[in-house]
Amino acid sequence: MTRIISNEQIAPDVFVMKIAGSYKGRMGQFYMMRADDGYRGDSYPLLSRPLSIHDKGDDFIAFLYRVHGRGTAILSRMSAGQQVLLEGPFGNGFPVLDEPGRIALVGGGMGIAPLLLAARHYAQADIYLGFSGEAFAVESLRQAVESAARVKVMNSRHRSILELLEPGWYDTILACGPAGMLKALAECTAAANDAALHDSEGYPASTRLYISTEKHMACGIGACLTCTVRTTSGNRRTCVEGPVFAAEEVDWNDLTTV
Amino acid sequence: MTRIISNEQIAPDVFVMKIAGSYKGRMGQFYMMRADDGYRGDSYPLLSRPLSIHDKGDDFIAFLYRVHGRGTAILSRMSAGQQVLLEGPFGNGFPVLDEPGRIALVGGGMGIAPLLLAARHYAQADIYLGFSGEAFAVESLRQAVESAARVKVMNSRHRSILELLEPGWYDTILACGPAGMLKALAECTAAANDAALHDSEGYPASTRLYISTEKHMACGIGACLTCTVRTTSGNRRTCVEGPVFAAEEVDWNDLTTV
Amino acid sequence: MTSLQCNIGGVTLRNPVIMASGTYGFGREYAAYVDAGILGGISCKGLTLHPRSGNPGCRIQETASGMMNSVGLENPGVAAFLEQELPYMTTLGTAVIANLGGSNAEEYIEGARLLSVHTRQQIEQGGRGIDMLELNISCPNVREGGIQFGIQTETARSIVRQVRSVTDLPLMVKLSPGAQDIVEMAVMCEEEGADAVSLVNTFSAMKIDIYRRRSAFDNGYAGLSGPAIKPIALRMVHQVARALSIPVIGMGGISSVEDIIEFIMAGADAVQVGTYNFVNLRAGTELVDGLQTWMQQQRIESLEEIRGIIG
Amino acid sequence: MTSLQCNIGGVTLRNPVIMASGTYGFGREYAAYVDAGILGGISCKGLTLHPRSGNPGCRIQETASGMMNSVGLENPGVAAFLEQELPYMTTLGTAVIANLGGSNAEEYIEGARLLSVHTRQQIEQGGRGIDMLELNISCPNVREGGIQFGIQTETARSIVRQVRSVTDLPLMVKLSPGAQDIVEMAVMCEEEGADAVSLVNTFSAMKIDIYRRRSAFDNGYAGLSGPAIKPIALRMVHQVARALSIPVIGMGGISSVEDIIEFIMAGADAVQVGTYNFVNLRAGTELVDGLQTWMQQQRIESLEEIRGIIG
Ligand SMILES: Cc1cc2nc3c(=O)[nH]c(=O)nc-3n(C[C@H](O)[C@H](O)[C@H](O)COP(=O)(O)OP(=O)(O)OC[C@H]3O[C@@H](n4cnc5c(N)ncnc54)[C@H](O)[C@@H]3O)c2cc1C
Ligand SMILES: Cc1cc2nc3c(=O)[nH]c(=O)nc-3n(C[C@H](O)[C@H](O)[C@H](O)COP(=O)(O)OP(=O)(O)OC[C@H]3O[C@@H](n4cnc5c(N)ncnc54)[C@H](O)[C@@H]3O)c2cc1C
Ligand SMILES: Cc1cc2nc3c(=O)[nH]c(=O)nc-3n(C[C@H](O)[C@H](O)[C@H](O)COP(=O)(O)O)c2cc1C
Ligand SMILES: Cc1cc2nc3c(=O)[nH]c(=O)nc-3n(C[C@H](O)[C@H](O)[C@H](O)COP(=O)(O)O)c2cc1C
Ligand code: FES
Ligand code: FES
Repeated sequence: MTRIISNEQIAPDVFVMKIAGSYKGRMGQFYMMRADDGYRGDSYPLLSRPLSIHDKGDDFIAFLYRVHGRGTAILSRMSAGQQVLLEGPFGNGFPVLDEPGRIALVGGGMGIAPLLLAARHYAQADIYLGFSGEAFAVESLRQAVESAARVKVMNSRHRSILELLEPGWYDTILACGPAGMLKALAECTAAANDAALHDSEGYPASTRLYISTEKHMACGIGACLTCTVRTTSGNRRTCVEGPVFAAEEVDWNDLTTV
Repeated sequence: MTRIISNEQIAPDVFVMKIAGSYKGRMGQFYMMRADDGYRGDSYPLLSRPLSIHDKGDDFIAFLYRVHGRGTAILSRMSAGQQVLLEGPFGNGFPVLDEPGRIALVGGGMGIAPLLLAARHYAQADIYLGFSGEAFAVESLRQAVESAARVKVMNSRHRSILELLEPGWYDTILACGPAGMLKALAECTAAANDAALHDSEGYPASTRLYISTEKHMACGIGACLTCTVRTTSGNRRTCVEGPVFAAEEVDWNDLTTV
Repeated sequence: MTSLQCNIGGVTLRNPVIMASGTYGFGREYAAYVDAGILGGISCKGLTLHPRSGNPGCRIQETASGMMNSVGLENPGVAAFLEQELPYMTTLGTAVIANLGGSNAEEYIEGARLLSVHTRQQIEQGGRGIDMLELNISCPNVREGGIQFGIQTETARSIVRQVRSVTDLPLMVKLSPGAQDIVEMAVMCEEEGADAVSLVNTFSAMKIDIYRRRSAFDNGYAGLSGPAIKPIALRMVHQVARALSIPVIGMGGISSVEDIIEFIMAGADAVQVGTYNFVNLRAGTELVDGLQTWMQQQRIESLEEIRGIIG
Repeated sequence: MTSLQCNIGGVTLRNPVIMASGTYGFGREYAAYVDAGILGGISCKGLTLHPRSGNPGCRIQETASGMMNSVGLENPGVAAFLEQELPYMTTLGTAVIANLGGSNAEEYIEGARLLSVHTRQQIEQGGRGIDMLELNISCPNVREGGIQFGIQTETARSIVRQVRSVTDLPLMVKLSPGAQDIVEMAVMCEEEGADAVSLVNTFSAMKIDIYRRRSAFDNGYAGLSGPAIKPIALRMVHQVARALSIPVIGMGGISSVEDIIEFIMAGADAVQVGTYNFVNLRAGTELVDGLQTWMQQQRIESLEEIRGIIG
């Protein structure tokens, strides 16, 4: 059921793991995964790691991940035929909007992972991808949207993808990436919403920004309350009510502790 | 340095792992081994496992092991090219006797592991091998001694290899196997030494029995004192002064706790 | 016929496998993975009289064979529990244990009183309330007033005594491994009329983020649980079980049937499973089925045959 | 220039990495793996006045990220140590710490006296004796007389006081994590004139062989060490370091440079490494070199810059 088909390195420290089987899940949802060595409880890691669904077909599911610490390092050393433990899909995922209007998908670094499914769903979207090092996984996104020209990529240690993006131009923005980037994006978007801009011709009445957030997790199903984030409507569990939140809801101080 | 060349299953739960490199060690000595996943301290297992040297050449060393618990199960799943951590050789090994006289090597089950090197050294030895299930690794022992006929094998759940062996006939016996078998052998040998037998024609004046013992270990080098066995001359460390002891020295009550 | 039944303070449990407080929510989230009806019981997320939003910042870190949490008793409060969660829990077909925390004596007493009154009313109306109260005198993540009730026997005594006086629910007191003398603490609970004790709660522990030069948790210390603590928890359960005549519910790192058997042989009447639920969402099913199978294989007909056999 | 030097009770250590008692023998066995001259110090196998043959039966079991031992203070006794082991140890070029246990007050006092007298004589003759005394009031594997000195502050006080009065060696007291109040215990040591405290010793723990239906150890309980206990040990070191003005030597599960830094940031002046020596026979070299490298990478010139920076 959870046999690895392939586990390829596509950039320094970045891997795509493909797993055989028919799996559920929408854009922005995630699975909890770890290597399965047949023992539980006192092997490392104890807890599974949350990974967004990157790609999905009738007979496979794929995860795009960066080697961050030991858990992901162990995953990166696995090879075809070995087993992983996989539970999911979990979380709310990106919103399915009937009328998204003009829409942008914004990804920073590994934040690209959940955007492939989002690009398939919102094929009319403009896509902005920022990398501090080598770019990766861009080609499949180009193929997912109506026109490859809609995909803008910046890879630079010193500049930000946000330089290319005018948030106020869009009705809807879906974003995933480092907390710092998300926060900057939220500030620009809020500024645009405040400004008279939206009365200008061609601009939408307001911009709605949805961000996919990260919090350390234990259960993944909403039981342990270790993944909560403070929002304007109280604590919300990243694994159930998240990981996607409307940007104006979240308390950024509580997010950036990840 | 510690790359696995091969790791083959040769009987139910029994494996031979061959490791590349030129290694030191004599018959009856052992190495401490565990899988090397690049992390130490909080992966399972924490401690290396003692394994006797089974075979050795200019460019390899081999271990014959049974899957006993989790540590050995992890070893059994490893494959060519992977790395193990290996420290050794440790322990005293079987005695190198100038005049062993008539000599027998006795192995019970996994106790066969250290006997291959012993058979090469004492090529004139008679060899007695007992298995409660399927026999294994017998062929290489046959090749090691002067005449394959000298190797007697019994595989039976109900009978013991000791039935085929008359301890008093030998000047020297080297044995390795389950504590119960070793104890029974020690009793027969002691009885033979007590009996008038040794005055009979053709029989040696006395029989010396050396046994290879097992104790749980931590350091393998004599520092932790977790592997001591009570002997007639006080506590002895199985990893340094052992694992081979003269049978009459050891306190059997302290041994059978393994 | 193998029987796994056990009796804690007058409540008969189907089997000794109880899901530990704080790791099983109010039973809803695991519904897709485990049929709660097979469980011995569920101890709900720790309640306090008033709602609490818990601790800010990072709430979890993995450690060597363990995890640290600093949830800080986030919960909707006793009233919301009774209204929104308990009705669901009583449908699950398993013993419902209300875990109650507090930051001062009044909170404990009023919380216990509300839970008891509600249950009495429900039963009078032919309904069901909670089956047992688990008094958590040991949460290491709540520090209001700087009091930690679970440390000193005499401080804890007054809480246990007062709670006992306001409830006739079966009362189980949950002990902290940080108690100065855990045996004395347990004996005190028996003296004060508790029906059972449960142990251990998490160990107060620390993790430092050396690059940010601060504790990994805003709160400083956090609670350690999981396989790492099992050997210590087992020793404590053994010590306490030998000193008490009321039932002892053991926990700390249980992750297998063999672990459960160890606790029972050490003298536990039942066990609780915490962290392992996160490791294996189907832990409940695996452990209950596995326990049944193990007993049959070992030809043990009742847990009484092995309970406390380690002298 | 990065300096790793530290000063404990008047003794200057090359660096804060000390090999923990009971895990490094008398320094002989690791000679093939680690040049002892690079170490901060070695605390020798726990000594008692009279030789001890230690506990029978199984002495070690592995646990989740830890190990339990029940060696039971096997050692040749103080006199044999002075004659056969110390002369070798003083040639190693590292600080020699004599770890002293005992099963009653007299044993401690007489042991301490012998060690002090010998050292004084050696120094008078231009030689070297031991550099420091580590008083182990906490060995969980010795139960003669049923006394465990490391539990209650006032019981321990009399031992510390009496030992202090018979020795002018730098005196470090090794604390048990089982102390009823480890901070109070540490403060007592400072009050009684100890030059340093070290903590923690192993945790009293249990493992049951469920098939043989007995404790895995003849002695019942045994001492837990290794990575599993690190988060608890670190918390205790942090608590103690904040309460004391004498140096604190931290230990418990240290297995990496990062672990050492955590203990130092928690307030430790030096650390001890125990179980990790078994995991990695070259632990000493790896950790000392690694610490040096880490400090350089982080541009930290002295441990003072980071010691105790976690408030
Ligand atoms: C909903 C969600 C979706 C994610 N999707 C992806 C993805 O598609 N691709 C990808 O590369 N990464 C993703 N991440 C981040 C990924 O989970 C972490 O990088 C990973 O858990 C690190 O584990 P580790 O053992 O390698 O690192 P370590 O730092 O050794 O992990 C130690 C602990 O910290 C936790 N942790 C550390 N960093 C994070 C983090 N950023 N988020 C959550 N937990 C963390 C781990 O889960 C573990 O419990 C996602 C995180 C969340 C919450
Ligand atoms: C000197 C010596 C030489 C050995 N040579 C061989 C050999 O050549 N082939 C072989 O198959 N086995 C050999 N053994 C036994 C082997 O070390 C154990 O089977 C192995 O350690 C079990 O580890 P595990 O993790 O699979 O089992 P587990 O039972 O899960 O191990 C748990 C702990 O118990 C210890 N342990 C369990 N059984 C033994 C045992 N019998 N001896 C020592 N420690 C034990 C382990 O080392 C570990 O610390 C030898 C033992 C010793 C002492
Ligand atoms: C995330 C988390 C939350 C917890 N919350 C509570 C709680 O609210 N009340 C309580 O009494 N114990 C709580 N505990 C402690 C557990 O119930 C249990 O005592 C402890 O985790 C040890 O068991 P384990 O090792 O099986 O997890 C919590 C534990 C965890 C891991
Ligand atoms: C096998 C073994 C023997 C020990 N013997 C002693 C001893 O004789 N005296 C002592 O003070 N501590 C002794 N200890 C405790 C260690 O010195 C140390 O305090 C403890 O193991 C925690 O550190 P660690 O987790 O790094 O091992 C022993 C520990 C082990 C594992
Ligand atoms: S991870 Fe457990 S509630 Fe979200
Ligand atoms: S294994 Fe440490 S002394 Fe033998």
